[in-house]
Amino acid sequence: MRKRLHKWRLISIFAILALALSGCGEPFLSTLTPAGEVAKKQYDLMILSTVIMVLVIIVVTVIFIYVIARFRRTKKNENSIPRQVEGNHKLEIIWTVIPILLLLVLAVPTVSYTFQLADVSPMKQKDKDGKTKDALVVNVRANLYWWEFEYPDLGIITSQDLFVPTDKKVYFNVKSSDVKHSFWIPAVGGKTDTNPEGENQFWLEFDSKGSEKVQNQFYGKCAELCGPSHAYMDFKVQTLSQDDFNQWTQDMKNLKKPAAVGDLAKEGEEIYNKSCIGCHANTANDARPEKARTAPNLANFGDRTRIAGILEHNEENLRKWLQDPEKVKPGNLMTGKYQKLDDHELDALTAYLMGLKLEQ
Amino acid sequence: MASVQEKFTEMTWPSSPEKATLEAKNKFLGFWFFLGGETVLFGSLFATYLALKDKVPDSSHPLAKDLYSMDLTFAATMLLLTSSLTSVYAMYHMKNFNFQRMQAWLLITVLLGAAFLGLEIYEFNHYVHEGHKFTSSAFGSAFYSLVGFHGGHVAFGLLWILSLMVRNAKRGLDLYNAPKFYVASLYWHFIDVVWVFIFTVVYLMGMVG
Amino acid sequence: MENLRPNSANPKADLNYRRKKNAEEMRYQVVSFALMIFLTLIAFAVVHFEGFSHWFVAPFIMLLAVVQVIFQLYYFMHMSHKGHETPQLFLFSGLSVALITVLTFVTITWI
Amino acid sequence: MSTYAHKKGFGATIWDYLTTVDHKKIGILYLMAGGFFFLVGGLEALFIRVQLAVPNNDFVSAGLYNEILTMHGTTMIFLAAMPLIFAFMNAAVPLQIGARDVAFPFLNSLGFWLFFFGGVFLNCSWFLGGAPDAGWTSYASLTMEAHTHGVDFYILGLQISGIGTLIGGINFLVTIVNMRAPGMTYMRMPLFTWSSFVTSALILFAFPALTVGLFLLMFDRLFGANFFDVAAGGNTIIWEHLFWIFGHPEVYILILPAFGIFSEIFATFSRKRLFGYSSMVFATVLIGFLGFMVWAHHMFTVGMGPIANAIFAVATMAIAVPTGIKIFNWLFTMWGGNIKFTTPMLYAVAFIPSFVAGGVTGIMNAVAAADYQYHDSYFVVAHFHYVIVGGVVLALLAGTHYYWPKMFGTLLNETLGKITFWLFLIGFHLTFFIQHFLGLMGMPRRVFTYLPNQGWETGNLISSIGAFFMGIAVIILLINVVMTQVKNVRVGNDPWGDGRSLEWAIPSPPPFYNFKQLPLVRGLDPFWIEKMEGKTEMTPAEPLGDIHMPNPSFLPVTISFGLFVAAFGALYHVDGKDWALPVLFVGMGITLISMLLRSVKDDHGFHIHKEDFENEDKGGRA
Ligand code: HEA
Ligand code: HEA
Ligand SMILES: [Cu+2]
Repeated sequence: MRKRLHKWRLISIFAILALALSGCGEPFLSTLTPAGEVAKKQYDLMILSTVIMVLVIIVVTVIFIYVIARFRRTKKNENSIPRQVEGNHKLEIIWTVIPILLLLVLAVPTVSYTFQLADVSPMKQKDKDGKTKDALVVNVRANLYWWEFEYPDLGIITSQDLFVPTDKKVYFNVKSSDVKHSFWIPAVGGKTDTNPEGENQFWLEFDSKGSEKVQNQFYGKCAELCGPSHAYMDFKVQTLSQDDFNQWTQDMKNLKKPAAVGDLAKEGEEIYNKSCIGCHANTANDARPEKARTAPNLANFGDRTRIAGILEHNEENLRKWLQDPEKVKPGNLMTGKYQKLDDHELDALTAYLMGLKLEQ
Repeated sequence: MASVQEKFTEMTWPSSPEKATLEAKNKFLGFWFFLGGETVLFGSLFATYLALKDKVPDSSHPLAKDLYSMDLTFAATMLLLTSSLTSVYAMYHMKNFNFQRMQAWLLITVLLGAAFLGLEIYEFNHYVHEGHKFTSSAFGSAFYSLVGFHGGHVAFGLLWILSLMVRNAKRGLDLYNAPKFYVASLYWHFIDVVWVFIFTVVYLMGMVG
Repeated sequence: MENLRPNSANPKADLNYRRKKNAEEMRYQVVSFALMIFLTLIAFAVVHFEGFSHWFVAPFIMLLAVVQVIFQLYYFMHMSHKGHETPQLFLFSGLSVALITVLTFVTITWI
Repeated sequence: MSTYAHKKGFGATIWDYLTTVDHKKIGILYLMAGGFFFLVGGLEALFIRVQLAVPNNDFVSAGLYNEILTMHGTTMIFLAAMPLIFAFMNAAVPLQIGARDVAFPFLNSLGFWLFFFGGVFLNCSWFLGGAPDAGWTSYASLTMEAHTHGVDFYILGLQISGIGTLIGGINFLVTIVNMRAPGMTYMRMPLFTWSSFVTSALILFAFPALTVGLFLLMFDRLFGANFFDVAAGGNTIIWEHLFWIFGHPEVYILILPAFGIFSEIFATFSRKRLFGYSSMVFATVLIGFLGFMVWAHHMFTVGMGPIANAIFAVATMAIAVPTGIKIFNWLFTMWGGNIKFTTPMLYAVAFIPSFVAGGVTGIMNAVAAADYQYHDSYFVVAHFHYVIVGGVVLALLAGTHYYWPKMFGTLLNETLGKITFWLFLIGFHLTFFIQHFLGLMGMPRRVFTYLPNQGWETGNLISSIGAFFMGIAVIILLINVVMTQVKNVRVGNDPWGDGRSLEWAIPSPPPFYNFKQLPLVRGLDPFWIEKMEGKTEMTPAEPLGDIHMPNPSFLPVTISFGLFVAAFGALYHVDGKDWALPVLFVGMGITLISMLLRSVKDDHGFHIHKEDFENEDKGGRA
C-alpha cells in the first residue's frame, strides 16, 4: 500500500513539476491561453468537462483506495470465504443514474456550442456585386506544405502569413488542393479540415488583448498527416487593429510590380523572371485561376516572419532554402523544379526576394 | 446424435437433415452469421454507390438515366427470382430424400443463374461501349463494384452448387452432405435478396433519375 | 434433438405425415413466389409509366423491395421456423448496421 | 498431447503446430505470433519516442518516421492486440463453456494462418521499398498520393489478416451458441466468454466495412478505379466513414475481452462472486451495441455539420454509462472480498484508475466543439494510449500471467512478475500522462519532429523516458518466460487455488480432448460451486463414451500461403512486371486447389474410444 501511494506521489510530482516548468504552454500556441471567442468557448467546455471528470475520478479513487486497503488477504483471514454477494439494485441504480445526470450537464452546452461555432450565416449574405455584405471572408487553401490566404472581397492573395483584424469575426472558407490537411490556430480556436472535395466554413475571432501578449503573432499548424513535411506545415497569423488592417489592405492593393533596388537585386529579378515566376506570383492580386497558383505568393515576402513557414527570416536561411529546399522540408514540391543555383545567383535572388516588401 | 456416414432410407431420413448432427448445426448457424456479415458488406457497397451515383468528371459521361434499360433488368430479375424458387424445390426434394429430383432442380437453378450471368456480362459490355467504364468515373467504379460484387457472388454460387452436385453425384444424400446443400441454397437465396435491392435501388431508381 | 428420429410408433404413417407437411409448405412457397413476382411487376410498372413523381416512386418501390425481401427471408430461407432466433438476431443486426451506413452516406458524405 | 509431440523431436513438434486444429495449440500460436508482433510494435514505439525526445532530432528521417508511426499503430492494433486477445479466447473460452472443441476447428486454424501470413506480408514492406506511411487510418487523399508500395502492403496485408479475424469471430460465435456443456445457460457463462461473444459479434459486423474500404482503395490504387479521385467525381470522405465504421467498433473489440479477463481476475482473487453479474452482461452487450453508432466522433472536424456532430457527440457520451456500471461492479466485487495481490490481480487493480483516466478523456473528446481543439493533437494520443495500454495491454499482461499455467502447465515467477508490473505501470503513466498537456499546448500528433521554443521540450523528454521503463519491463517479462519454461515446475488443475470457472477443473494444460466427460453445470462459477460442496472435480453430465475429434490438417497453411503469394503478384502488377500476373495466378491457384481439396476430401475426424481412457492416469490435482 505504501508503495502504491508512493508511486502516485511520484507521478503527480513529476506532472506538477512538468507543468510548473512550462506553465500552460506558450501563449501564441497553447489552447490553454485562449485569445479569441472561439478558443474561449472551447476552453470553457474543457474546464467544465474537466471538472466533471475530476469529480468522477475522485469518486472512483476514494472507493478504490478504501477497497484495496481494507479488504486485503492477510495471514489471519487467509482461509475465510467472503459472502458471495449477487448484487445490489439500489447501488446499481445509483451508479447508472448519476453518470446520466452528469452527462446531461455536459451534453447541453456541447450541443449548444457546437451550433454556435458552426454559425456562418453572415458570410452567406451577399450584396449585388456578389461581395459579402459585412463580414470579412478569407479563403484558405491548403497545399502540400504551404498555405494560401485569399481575401475574395478585397482581391488580395497572400501566402504563409495570415493577416487579420482583431476583435472582429473573421469567416473562413477552407479547402485543399491536393491531400487533406487541417487548419489550426490553437490559441485562437479549434481546427477545421481542409478537404479536397469540398469547402468547409467556420469563423474565428482574434481578440486584441490576447494579441498584445504575443506581439500580434499567433502560430498556426497543419493538423492532419499530409506527408513527410507535415510537421513543418506551419503558418503565422499577424493580427492588426481594424485601422491597421484597413491600411494593410490598401497597401496590398496598391502594391505595384516590385521594383528591384540595386544591381544585385536586378540580377535576382532576372533569375526570378526566368525560373520562379511560373509558379510564384509576385503581386498580391494574382489573377490566375487557383489551379495555376501552384506555389506561395511572394508579393510581401520581405515582410514575412519565417522562411518556408519554419526557419528564422534572414538571408542565410533564405539561401539555404533556395539552395536545397529538400534539406529543409523533405518531400516539398519545389525541389527539382528549377535549375541549380550557384553562389552568385543565390545572392542575387536573395537580395531580390528580401526586397519584396510593402512600402512603409 | 446421428452419424454422418450412416446410410439412410426414406424412412430413417430425419425431417431436418440440415440440422441433424452437431456439425450440421454448427454449419447452419455459422453460415447465417456469415450472411449477417455479408449484409454489412453489401450495405457498405450500396452506400458507396449512392454517394457516388452520377458523379462523373464532366458532362460527356453517361449518367444512370442514360444507361439503364428496363427490358434487360426485367429479364435478369425474372431469371434470378425464378432460380430462387427452383432451389426451394431442390430443398423440398432433399427433405423428402429424393436425390435425383434434387439434383435435377439444382441443375435448373444453375442454368438460370448462368443465364443471369450471361445477361450481366452482355450488359456490362454494352455499357463499356457507351463510355461507362470501371475506370472512367467514380460513378462507374461504384456501379461495377456493387453490381460486380453481386455478379461475383452469383458466379461463386454457381461453382459451389455445381461442385456439390458433381462431388455427391455417386453417393447420394447423407447427413454429411445434406447440410452442405442446404447452406448452398441459403447462399443462393441471399444472392437473390441482394438482387432485389439492386434492381430497385440501382436500376429502377436510376431510371427514375 | 427432437427431429432426429421419427417419434411416432408407426414409421410409415409418420413418413406420410411428413410428406404431406412438406408438400403443404411447398405450396406456400409457390404462393409467396407468385406474390414476389407480382410485387416485382408492380415496381417495374410504376417506373415504366412515367406519370408518377419521383417522390412517390422511390419510396414506393423501396417498400415493395422490403416486402419482397421479407418473403424471401421468412419463406424461402425459413426464417419463420423455430430454431432461427439467433440467425434472426444477427441478420437484423447486420441489416441495422447496413442501414445506418447507407443513411450516413446519403446525408453527410459530401461536405 | 504435448508429451506425444515431445517424444517425436523438434521437427515433429513443428509439424504438429503447423497442422494443429486444437484450439489450445492455436491459442499458443496466437500468443507467440501476437507476442512477437507486440515486440515489433513496441520497438517501433521506442523509435518514435527516441526521435521525439528532443526538438529537431534526426534519429530518423521524416519519411521513415511516418513509416514507423504507421506500422506502430497498424501492428499494435491488428497484429498484436487482436491476436493476443484471440490467444486467450482460444485458450479459455471452450474450456469455460465445457466444450471439447470449437465449432470449426479447421476454420479456427485457417483464421490463425491468414492473420499470420497477412502480418508477415505487411511487414515484408520494410524490406521491399518502404513501409506504409499514411497513418494507421490511411486516409484516402494521402494514400492516393503515395508513390511507394507501402500502402499497397497495408491494403493487401490487412485484407488477408482481416479475413482471418472474421473467420475467427464466426467460429467463436457458433462455438458459444452451440457447444455449451449441459446446464451452461447464457446467464451462467463466465464474463470472459460473454465478452468474447460480443467481441466476435462486433468483428462480424465491423470487419466487412473495412473489407469494402480496403477493396475500394485497392481498386483505386491497383486497378485504376476512381472512388477517391476527386477529379473523376470521387470522394475521400467515403474512406473515412468506412474506416471508422470499422474503426470505432474495433476499439471495443479490443477492450471488451480485456474487461472479460479482468472480470475473471477480480472474482478469482477477491474470492468472491462477480458483483452484479447480470448488469455486467447487460453492460457488455450495450457497449457493443452503442459502439456502432458513434464512429463519426473521429470526424468532428471533417465538416459534417453541427447536426451530425451533435448527434454523434451525445451518442458517444452515452457509452460512459455502461462502462461506469462495469467499473463500479468491479469495485464492489472487491468490496468485502478477500483480496490476494498476485501479479494478475495487481494488473487488474492498476487497470481501474488507469482506464478511468483514459475513459473520461474519451468523454472529453466527445464534446464535439471542444474536440476541434483536441483532435489530431497529442491529447488524443494520450487518450487512446490510456485506454489501450491502461486497459488492453494491462489485460493482456494480466491474462498472460493468469492463464499461463492453463496454457503451459507452469507458473510464471511472481517476483519477476511484480517487478515487470511496477516498471510497466510507472513507465506507462510517465509516458502518456504528460501527453495530455502536450496536446493542449498545441502539439499536433504525427509530427516527425518539432521546433524548439514552442513549450514542448520537457514534456516530450519525460514521455520518452517513460517509454524506456516499459521497454525494460517487457524485457524482464521475456526473461521470466524463459526462466519459467526452463525450470518447468509443473502445476495442478487449479494453481491459483481460487479458480471458479470450468477451466480450472481440468489438468493444466488440459488433455487434447479437454473433458473426458462433459461436466454438469449447476450455476454461475460451476467449479466454485463444486468446491464449496467439498468436491475436487465436476460432476459429469454423461457416461464415459467415445469422443469424436477432428483430424489435423496442413491445408490452412497452404490456403493462407497461396493468398500471401498472390498478394505479391497483385502488388507488382501495377509496375508492369512480367512475372507479376503469373505469380498472382500461381498464388490463387495454390489457395483454390487447397480449398477444393478440403471440400472434396471427406474429413470425418476420428474417435477416441472409451477403453483408451480406462488406464490413463487422471493427472495431478492441486
Ligand atoms: C481500447 C480502445 C479505446 C477505448 C475503450 C476507447 C473509449 C472511448 N473513446 Fe476513444 N479512441 C481510441 C481507442 C479507444 N477509445 C483510439 C485508438 C482513438 C484514436 C484513433 C486515431 O485517431 O488514431 C480514439 C479516439 C477517440 C475519439 C476521437 C478523438 C479525435 O480524434 O478527435 C473520441 C471522441 O469522442 C473518443 C471517445 C471515446 C469514448 C467516449 C470512450 C468511452 O468508451 C470511454 C468510457 C469510459 C469511461 C467514461 C470511464 C468509466 C466510467 C465511469 C467511471 C462512469 C462515470 C463517468 C462519467 C459520468 C463521465 N475516442
Ligand atoms: C494496441 C495498440 C497500441 C499500443 C499497445 C501502443 C503502445 C505504445 N505506443 Fe502507440 N499508437 C497506437 C497504438 C498503440 N500504441 C496507435 C493506433 C497509434 C496511432 C498511429 C497513427 O497515428 O497512425 C499510436 C501512436 C503512438 C504515438 C504517436 C506518434 C505520433 O503521433 O507521431 C506515440 C508517441 O509517443 C506512441 C507511443 C507508444 C508507446 C511508448 C507505447 C508503449 O506502450 C509500448 C510498450 C512496449 C514496448 C516498449 C516493447 C518493448 C520491446 C522491446 C524492449 C523489444 C525487445 C526486442 C527484442 C527482444 C527483439 N504511440
Ligand atoms: Cu472511437
